Amino acid sequence: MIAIQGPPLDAAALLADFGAQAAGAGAIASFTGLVRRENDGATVSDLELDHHPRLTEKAVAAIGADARARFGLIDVAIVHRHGRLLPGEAIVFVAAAAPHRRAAFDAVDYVMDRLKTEAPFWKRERRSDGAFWLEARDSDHAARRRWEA
Amino acid sequence: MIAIQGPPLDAAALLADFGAQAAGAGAIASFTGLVRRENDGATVSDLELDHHPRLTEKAVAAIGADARARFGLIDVAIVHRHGRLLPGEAIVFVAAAAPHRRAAFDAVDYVMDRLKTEAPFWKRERRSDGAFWLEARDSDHAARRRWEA
Amino acid sequence: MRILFFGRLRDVAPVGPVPADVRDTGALRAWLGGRCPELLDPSIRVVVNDEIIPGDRPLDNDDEVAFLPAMSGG
Amino acid sequence: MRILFFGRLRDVAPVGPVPADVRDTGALRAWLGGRCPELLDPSIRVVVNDEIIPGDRPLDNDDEVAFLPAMSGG
Repeated sequence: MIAIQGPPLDAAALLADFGAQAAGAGAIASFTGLVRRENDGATVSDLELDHHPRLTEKAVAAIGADARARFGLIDVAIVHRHGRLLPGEAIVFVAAAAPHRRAAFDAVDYVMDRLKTEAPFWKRERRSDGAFWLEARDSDHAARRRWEA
Repeated sequence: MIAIQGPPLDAAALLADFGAQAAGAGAIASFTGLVRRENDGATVSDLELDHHPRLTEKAVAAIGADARARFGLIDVAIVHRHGRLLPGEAIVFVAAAAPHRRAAFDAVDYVMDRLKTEAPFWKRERRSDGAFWLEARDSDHAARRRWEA
Repeated sequence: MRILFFGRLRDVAPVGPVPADVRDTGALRAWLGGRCPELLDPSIRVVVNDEIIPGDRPLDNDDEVAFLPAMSGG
Repeated sequence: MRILFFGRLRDVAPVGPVPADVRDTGALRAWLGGRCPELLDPSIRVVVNDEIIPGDRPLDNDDEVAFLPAMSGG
């Protein structure tokens, strides 16, 4: 399941659906990214997630297909929010089902690294000290490079 | 939350509870281990999970406490089944909440490696070709050693 | 021609009609960059009709051109 | 003295009264191992009253001794 959507993004409900369909899997790994309440010591009031409707869906679907092929997954889910999010709300849910745990762990890790560096989303965090567009950090790019070669 | 329990183990419900309590987390990683339908080409009919009631709970709680300290977690959950399980049923659910994704991913990975090699559980798989006690594989011990030193 | 800006470019990008002699992505970027130097940053990707264009490409009146700054999903 | 076996040891472990002169974990393991050599495998851990005993330890009548083969949770 690949979706770019508005609210609500209910990670537990998505995991329930995903698990019900992943027949034969021995391992399901998941990741939920949430809007933090604080960043750099400032209080976060909200996060605005800009995206390019068609291009973003295409890019996210390609990341899912790559993960499925690379790790021999039984199934993969990537559900990503757009729009305005409040602290504590889920930004993204990723799940991978595989026969064994290593493939499931690595697939979710890989999808997150690619989303952070290559998926057409732009985040503006409104905080007590101003509004800031967030960009992928050096650590995100370094993490992404682990999967090359 | 640390629990060694009989049925049902509902991973999605556990993730819902875990997420509701992990205030301030930016990242929640989870893992669900399931009884496979096939192993070595044989059909699995059920899995019997033997444990030592008090020692197992103590060992699992220690693994959770180690993960929490080592990765600076906001919270950790380990819920493990005992008794008789059917194919598709969840054996174990692990979740970790942290400010950032790396700590959450690593913590779940670490907990699984320790459960596989050190937690007092014993598994007998009943399959179309006989009943077999499963032991940790060489790859499980190798994975466990990644966290040493 | 429809021109779209994303992320932080929404806040800074120029508005107004594009001159008729701007007929490819290179010329468009140069013209826009004269009003908003941020658009000349090599990390900014140019997308025409949902396809990322690494080099230059002719533009028609019914093309949609999008300028994408560095991405950060997840 | 209560003796418990776990995992695959449940299927093979000897049943029957332990002789009165078996008064520590080493002697118990040796006596049981004479009837079931699998219990002499060094990977098997001996637990007395919920505590893993790496070496030898005296045993009382009200102790609970458990024999644990290689573990495999998760």
